[in-house]
Amino acid sequence: MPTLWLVFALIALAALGFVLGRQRALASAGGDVKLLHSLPAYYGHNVALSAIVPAIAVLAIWSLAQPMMIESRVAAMIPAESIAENTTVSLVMSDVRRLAEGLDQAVEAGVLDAAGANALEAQTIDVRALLGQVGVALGSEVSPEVLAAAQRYRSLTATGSMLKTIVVLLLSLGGFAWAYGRTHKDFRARNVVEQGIMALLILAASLAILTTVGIVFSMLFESLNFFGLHSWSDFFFGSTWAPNFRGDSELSILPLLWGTLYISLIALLVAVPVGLFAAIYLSEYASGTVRSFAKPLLEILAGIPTIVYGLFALLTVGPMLVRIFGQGEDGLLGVEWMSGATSVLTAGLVMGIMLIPFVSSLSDDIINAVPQSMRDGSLGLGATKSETIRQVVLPAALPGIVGAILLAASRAIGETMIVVMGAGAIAKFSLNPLESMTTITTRIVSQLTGDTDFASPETLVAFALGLTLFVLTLGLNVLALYIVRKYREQYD
Amino acid sequence: MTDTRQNPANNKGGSLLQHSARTRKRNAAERRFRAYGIAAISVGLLMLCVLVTTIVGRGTGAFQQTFVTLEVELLESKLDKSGTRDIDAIKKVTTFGYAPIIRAAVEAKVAELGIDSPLKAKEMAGILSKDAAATLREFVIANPDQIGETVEFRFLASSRVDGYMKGRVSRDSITNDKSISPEQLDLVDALVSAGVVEKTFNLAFITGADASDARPEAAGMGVSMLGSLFMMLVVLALALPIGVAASIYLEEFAPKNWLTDIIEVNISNLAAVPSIVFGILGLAVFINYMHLPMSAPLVGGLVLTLMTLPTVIISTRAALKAVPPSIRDAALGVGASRMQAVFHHVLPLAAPGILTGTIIGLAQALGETAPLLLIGMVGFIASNAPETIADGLLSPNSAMPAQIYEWAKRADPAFYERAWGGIIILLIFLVTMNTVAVILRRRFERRW
Amino acid sequence: ARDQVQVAGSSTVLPYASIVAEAFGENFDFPTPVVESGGSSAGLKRFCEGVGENTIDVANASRRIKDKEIKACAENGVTDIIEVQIGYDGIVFASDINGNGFEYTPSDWFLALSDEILVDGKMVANPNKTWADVNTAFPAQDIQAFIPGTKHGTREVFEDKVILAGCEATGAFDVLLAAAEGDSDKAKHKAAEKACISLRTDGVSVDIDGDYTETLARIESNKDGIGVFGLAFYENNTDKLQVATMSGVVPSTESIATGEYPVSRPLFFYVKKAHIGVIPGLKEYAEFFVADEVAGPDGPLAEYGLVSDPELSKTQAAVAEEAVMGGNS
Amino acid sequence: MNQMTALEKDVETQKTKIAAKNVNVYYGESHAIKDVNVEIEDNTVTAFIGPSGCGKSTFLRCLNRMNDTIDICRVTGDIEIDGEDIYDSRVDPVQLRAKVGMVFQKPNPFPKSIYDNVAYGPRIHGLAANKAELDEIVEKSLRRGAIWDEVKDRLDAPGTGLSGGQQQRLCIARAVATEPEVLLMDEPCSALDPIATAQIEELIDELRDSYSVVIVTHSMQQAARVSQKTAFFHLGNLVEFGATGQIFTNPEDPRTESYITGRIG
Amino acid sequence: MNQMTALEKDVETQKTKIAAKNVNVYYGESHAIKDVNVEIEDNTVTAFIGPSGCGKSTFLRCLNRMNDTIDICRVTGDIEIDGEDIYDSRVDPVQLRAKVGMVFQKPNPFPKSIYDNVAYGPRIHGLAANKAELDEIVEKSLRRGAIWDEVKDRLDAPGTGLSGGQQQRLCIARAVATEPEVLLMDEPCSALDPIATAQIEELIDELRDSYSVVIVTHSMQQAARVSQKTAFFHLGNLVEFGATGQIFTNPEDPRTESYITGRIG
Ligand SMILES: Nc1ncnc2c1ncn2[C@@H]1O[C@H](COP(=O)(O)OP(=O)(O)OP(=O)(O)O)[C@@H](O)[C@H]1O
Ligand SMILES: Nc1ncnc2c1ncn2[C@@H]1O[C@H](COP(=O)(O)OP(=O)(O)OP(=O)(O)O)[C@@H](O)[C@H]1O
Ligand SMILES: [Mg+2]
Ligand SMILES: [Mg+2]
Ligand SMILES: O=P([O-])([O-])[O-]
Repeated sequence: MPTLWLVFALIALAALGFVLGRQRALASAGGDVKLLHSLPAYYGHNVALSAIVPAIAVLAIWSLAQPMMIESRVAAMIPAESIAENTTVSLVMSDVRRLAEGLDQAVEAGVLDAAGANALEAQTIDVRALLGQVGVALGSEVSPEVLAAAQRYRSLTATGSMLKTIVVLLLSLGGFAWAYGRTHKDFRARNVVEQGIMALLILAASLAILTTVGIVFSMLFESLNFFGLHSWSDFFFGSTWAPNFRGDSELSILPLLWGTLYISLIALLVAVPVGLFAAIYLSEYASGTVRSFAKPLLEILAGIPTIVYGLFALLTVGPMLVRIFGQGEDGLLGVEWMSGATSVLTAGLVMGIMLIPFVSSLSDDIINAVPQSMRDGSLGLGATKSETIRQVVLPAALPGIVGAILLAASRAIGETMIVVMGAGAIAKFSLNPLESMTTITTRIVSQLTGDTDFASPETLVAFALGLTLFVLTLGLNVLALYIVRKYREQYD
Repeated sequence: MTDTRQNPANNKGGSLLQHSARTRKRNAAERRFRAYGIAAISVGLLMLCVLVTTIVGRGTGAFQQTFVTLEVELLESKLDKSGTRDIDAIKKVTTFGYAPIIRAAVEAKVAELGIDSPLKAKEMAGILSKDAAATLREFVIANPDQIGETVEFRFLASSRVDGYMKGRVSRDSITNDKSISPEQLDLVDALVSAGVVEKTFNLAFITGADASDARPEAAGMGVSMLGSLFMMLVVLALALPIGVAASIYLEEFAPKNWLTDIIEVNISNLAAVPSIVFGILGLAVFINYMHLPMSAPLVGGLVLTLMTLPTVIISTRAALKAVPPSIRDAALGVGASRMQAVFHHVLPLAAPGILTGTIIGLAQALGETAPLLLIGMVGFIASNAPETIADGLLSPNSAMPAQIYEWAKRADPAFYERAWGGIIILLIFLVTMNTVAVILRRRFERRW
Repeated sequence: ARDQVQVAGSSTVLPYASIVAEAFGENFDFPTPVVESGGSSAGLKRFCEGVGENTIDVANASRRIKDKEIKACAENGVTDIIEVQIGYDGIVFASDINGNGFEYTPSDWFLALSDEILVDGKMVANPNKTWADVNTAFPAQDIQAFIPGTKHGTREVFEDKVILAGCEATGAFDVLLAAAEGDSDKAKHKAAEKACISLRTDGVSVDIDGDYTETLARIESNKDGIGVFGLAFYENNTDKLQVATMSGVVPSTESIATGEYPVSRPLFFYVKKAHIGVIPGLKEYAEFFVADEVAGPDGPLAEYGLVSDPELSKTQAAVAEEAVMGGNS
Repeated sequence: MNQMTALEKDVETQKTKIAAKNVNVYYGESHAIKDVNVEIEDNTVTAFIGPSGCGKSTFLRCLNRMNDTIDICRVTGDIEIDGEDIYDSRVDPVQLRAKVGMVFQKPNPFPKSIYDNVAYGPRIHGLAANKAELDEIVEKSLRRGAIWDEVKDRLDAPGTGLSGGQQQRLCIARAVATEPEVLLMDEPCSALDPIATAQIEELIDELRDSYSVVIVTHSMQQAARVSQKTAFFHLGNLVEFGATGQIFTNPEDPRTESYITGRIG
Repeated sequence: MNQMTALEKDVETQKTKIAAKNVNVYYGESHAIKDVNVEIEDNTVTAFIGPSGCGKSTFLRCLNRMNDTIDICRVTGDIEIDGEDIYDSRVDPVQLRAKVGMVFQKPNPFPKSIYDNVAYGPRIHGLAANKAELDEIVEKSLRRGAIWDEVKDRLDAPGTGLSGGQQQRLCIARAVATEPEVLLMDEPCSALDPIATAQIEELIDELRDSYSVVIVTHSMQQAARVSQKTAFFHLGNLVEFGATGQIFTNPEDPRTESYITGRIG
């Protein structure tokens, strides 16, 4: 892995840069730290960063761009007539690529020598069998054009890689030398380093955008395929969810959306009060020992695999609810409201339990961070502890608590196993929490892992569901952001 | 004494020992409030108790295993017909070829102990695991020189026999069972009293790899545990720094404009994305686009990182928000840069919240199955324990929750027991992982 | 380079494939193949994603690959596919071991679960509450059926071989066909079929999207429940379940192999020919899978519950000569 | 027993409101208040003076049990209000604090609007029957806190966005809004200009008619101006307690004298 | 242009350290500082006086750009230090703040040990070559902050566990530890007893030898004692600025006079 070695070389240069930069800065100040603009370590970091960051960036860009450039040049070599009917240039190119990589591996494994690889001719030797020896999969027999293209690809790649190594190393050395040269006691090293760190912070924050883009793109095309096969009006405005194997299924998101909202609501109705009260008790009332045990214990609830919760819903909570609300005269209430163990309530209750630590632990930290002087101010006026908490502490901690609740709600929307086992698989509109329903997420999973033909709307609907859910939650989050902004209270 | 309003608090001479009606009411409210808190904690802990008792009750069986000790004569006539000890020739004999040797060994043992059984040799051997032949073959290939000798082996008993020893299987319950007969159980009883069959601690369950449906008794969690470990390492190494960095930028530095608003909304939205969608993304990006290997913990770790990031970011931001501005002022006032103020003062004060986010995020990542489904980490992946770190990251492996999920689906009830046993191991893993973070968090907690 | 065979697909085939993979790993010098679960459709989708190391070599399926899928495959360059049928999966009806036993016909199931049934020549909403309402020979036990969810291939088999058969047997099909709207006979037929298989949604019939363990758990928590299982699953849980007969036949590997027992489906796996000779052990795996000592009637697969294919030797030959689908190369 | 003699001498006509006997306060290991005995009278302003860190705030916080909120703080001895031991287990600290109000040394407005800051106490104690009454209480309190004119146009603005001195006056207004019988004020005028100070002093004087006020101050002049009794603390000890006039003109203890004349700190 | 005349009159030998020209500060809509012009000289103590809420702290916070941290705060006009515009985009606020230290109105110690509170500035500015030097700086600063004796035995105790006055002195010590060229002190003695106040005033006097000090105070006496120049603010306006002696004995503006004689607040 030459790239890996290159990276190691860069790291080594950076380390060296740190030491030398620091030393030079100190030397320029005659060893007196006080004369330096910044702390000595900043000079070291500056040289190290200059040596490594641009080089790594170029390395990354180069590594991404080189195959594209080479590909376009090689693709131009392939004559149009040698592209078989139902394939495309890109398919042929993937053959070329595979072949080129295969030749590399063959050379590496010693089956071929470097010259031999370039001299290979498709007519005289079974390239496919040869590469099979080193474990390279080739889709079909190798044509002379493809082989020639692959050889060209290899030579271009080799030149490119060599150039890359040289450029990257030069850049690194250049960055090193430049930063080292600028290292002087008056150089504003801290500012430069901090700008560098800031760039990294921004990069980290943008990862969220990248992920979003990735998610949208990985679902967009299949969703479009879906809408090509199924009417969008049924999907968005229909009233029935009934996939079947014969085609012409009714696939409307609305009953699923209703189930999702209903189950999440019940889960939050359990998790938010329980979690919030637990957080309040832990941070405001409980002794240190109780807190240091109860909090991590509650956090275990978040780590129990959801399948366990699913079984718990199915085997314990469901039958218990049936005993209360079902079974006619034999039941506890003597009513016949519930027939099966699976229901919105079952899933909601169990999911709520799972979500308790999401609310409790995060809120506990936030509540704990509210300054004591706020509490003192209220207690000093003769407020009881609970009044203090409700009217002073909680409002001050509100933004954080809303964040925790949103996280719990998000988790509720995304949960699968508990719903599958606890709520059943029937999509319907009903207000009765004792009936079975299902959610968007579980439908995504089951349509994706089911047996329907993968090019059929019944499977592709999973992508459309995913994308729609994505857009819907986006809307909800915009709303939440707006609300939090509006009610934010800044304590000092 | 002008102002003597009806308010009780100002009631001069009102005794502190006598609580006014309003105070009583407020105190009742206070007690109620407190009771709600206790109730909430109790509900949480009670549920934890119920869940853990259920898990432990159902899973402890998996940590015990029945073994059968037999002397096996490694017949040269069966294993190395040529007698040359040529390893390739020995390898030609498949596990199916070892079955007669095992049968003979069981028969010999029964005869030696003088047990009277109506069973045929094949049925007698039915009390052994299908794994026995594999064990034997592996031994022979490793020690060809032992061919012709008689060697003592400790074979796994079959899952039904194991269940019988653990009380899961009874003579009543097997009336329709094709896999075992009452006569076989008689034989087991006799062998137990002879000390040939015994139940001991099952180390292989903690260290071993998955086994197929035909031999639940041989399945273990060990390899998938390593898979989870490597994934968690990836998640920790990426999600924590990236998450904290992103939060710092958004909370402390970002100008308040539409772009940062978009990022902010995006992050909370990612938290609501069903985990399987991250699997779709991982398949598209890491496997199809970046050509990383399938079924590799590295890819699993990357996918789980993306899934965990929002949790870490949301909790970190909340924690940063909660640090009072006067702390930042103080640092800026002595000439610290904003960066220094954040890293030296704000971040340590926000550490408890960050660690909580990490704990919850990792717990979630540790228990997640759905995204792994699409990148090839769920199923039958009976690989060996990885030897190097690169191997651990890149060679196919499963993960604990995926293993548990698979076991829970399988037909043989013995797997069901193992699934619960696996959950126990998962929880121990989780608690160990959390303990470090919890201890760290306690060190950072303070009020000001 | 990847050195183990990578398999994905049906969870029904998974147990068989993993038994084979395990034995393969033990007896050959190749590494143990990785067998993923995730459903037939997901497996085929990944199978068809292209040729090369980062795609799987074998897709397991509990149904035959569809034409549309073959086309999608070809679009991605996956053209030469070897289809291997490994045997049959028996689908059985079972209830709690301590409850009542049943001897069903397809009509009973249609009358129990269809949303509309034929009463006095007219289709009316299904009024049946207990099995006794369906068939006087049955006990007055509440109807509670746990049937596979619409994601499962088993559901299709259940609809075709039980409900639709029952629909026809009770005469409801003819009435529906007469009433059906459509331009052609075919369309009418389709509409009638669709009406036949639409099931009641009042909680009497519960779709199970999970797996058989979930169905079993539901029966354990509701003793009146009757569930649909795979034969292998039932055979491993005879201590909890009793099986019902269908049209008088007891389900077993033998009765299914002979075709006496009506409810079964074939199981397959598909091999990407382009990978043979490239991914080490791929061909050996495929051959080992269908070998007599493995997939034969006395092999471990049959022992586990696979209904062995009577025409196994043909399959073996096809695998040996790498005969691809469509038979053109 | 220096302070005992001081106490005995100074018994006046006013009835004792708060009596502290042998009070000791510890922060963990450190002994912050050492065996203090003091009697605070009704309708009297008592000033606590003493060098920074001598325990004035600590002692003040004992009087309405605000020290309960500091984990490491431990109080021994007896403190009685109207003859009732406030550390008795039957005493409800909430009722106690409603009776004994407090203004803290560091202004700590709630992160709420100015109006809500002041209305908070009356609301929890149910002092206003309706919104109009509450408005009236808020206005009156803000006027008494000498801040009405500055904030009357922005009652909805957050209390945390005020200047230091405004925050301090807001906290005073907030404390008087609940009409406590005893008002403990920890350096209430430290951030105030002379005029505002004078207004607060006027308020204190007015409060004395009906209540008892304890004020911590570093300004001898202020102590002399507003208080009738003065207690001088030094290193956790109550060195001297007596009529303000006497303490300032004729202190008994040499330490008091040195402090007043500016020799110890 | 009242203040301009005042300025012209008071030009002395000292060179100008900070020059503020036409400074306006807005908090959102509200106009907190109105067109203020002032020149602060080197080696001089300048006192800012004025009624509470008149904008003293706000103006002070402009001088080292601490107002940057308040989102809604907007500053216009020019402020120059040593002839350089501090609001210039090339100016690094960090360097500015290292040069212009600040003691805040509300004491805000870090929730760290007393030692670390003081050592923080020297550490980030690299003022100490080693631990011994750092120890020395810390001790010296704490001594200058007149708090050494009280805390020397508990340098490891948290700074937040100190009394109000002690926290204030700790913050002073923390500010002087970085040896700023200009020290802005917002009511540094508000929570201090007379002795401690005297010690801090001594410190201020000592600092004047090498630096420039700006102090906000409510005590006319203190302003008269320590400052050479005094600025009087009223409702956001700089009403009068001049030599301290003159302001107190012979103010030009009637508002100044009323304030000093205690008639407006
Ligand atoms: N963060 C803020 N947001 C909005 N308004 C503010 C803020 N800080 C101060 N103000 C307002 O600006 C004006 C000037 O405040 P500043 O703090 O400068 O007063 P000051 O002269 O320091 O008073 P004090 O002596 O009471 O500290 C006041 O009316 C105050 O209410
Ligand atoms: N929370 C605390 N933890 C530990 N020690 C404390 C705490 N609060 C105060 N002390 C210590 O107790 C002693 C008395 O403090 P107190 O606050 O009562 O002083 P004070 O007289 O109010 O001083 P000041 O005039 O400076 O406010 C001081 O030495 C102080 O350091
Ligand atoms: Mg104090
Ligand atoms: Mg101020
Ligand atoms: O997983 P299946 O495709 O067999 O349902």
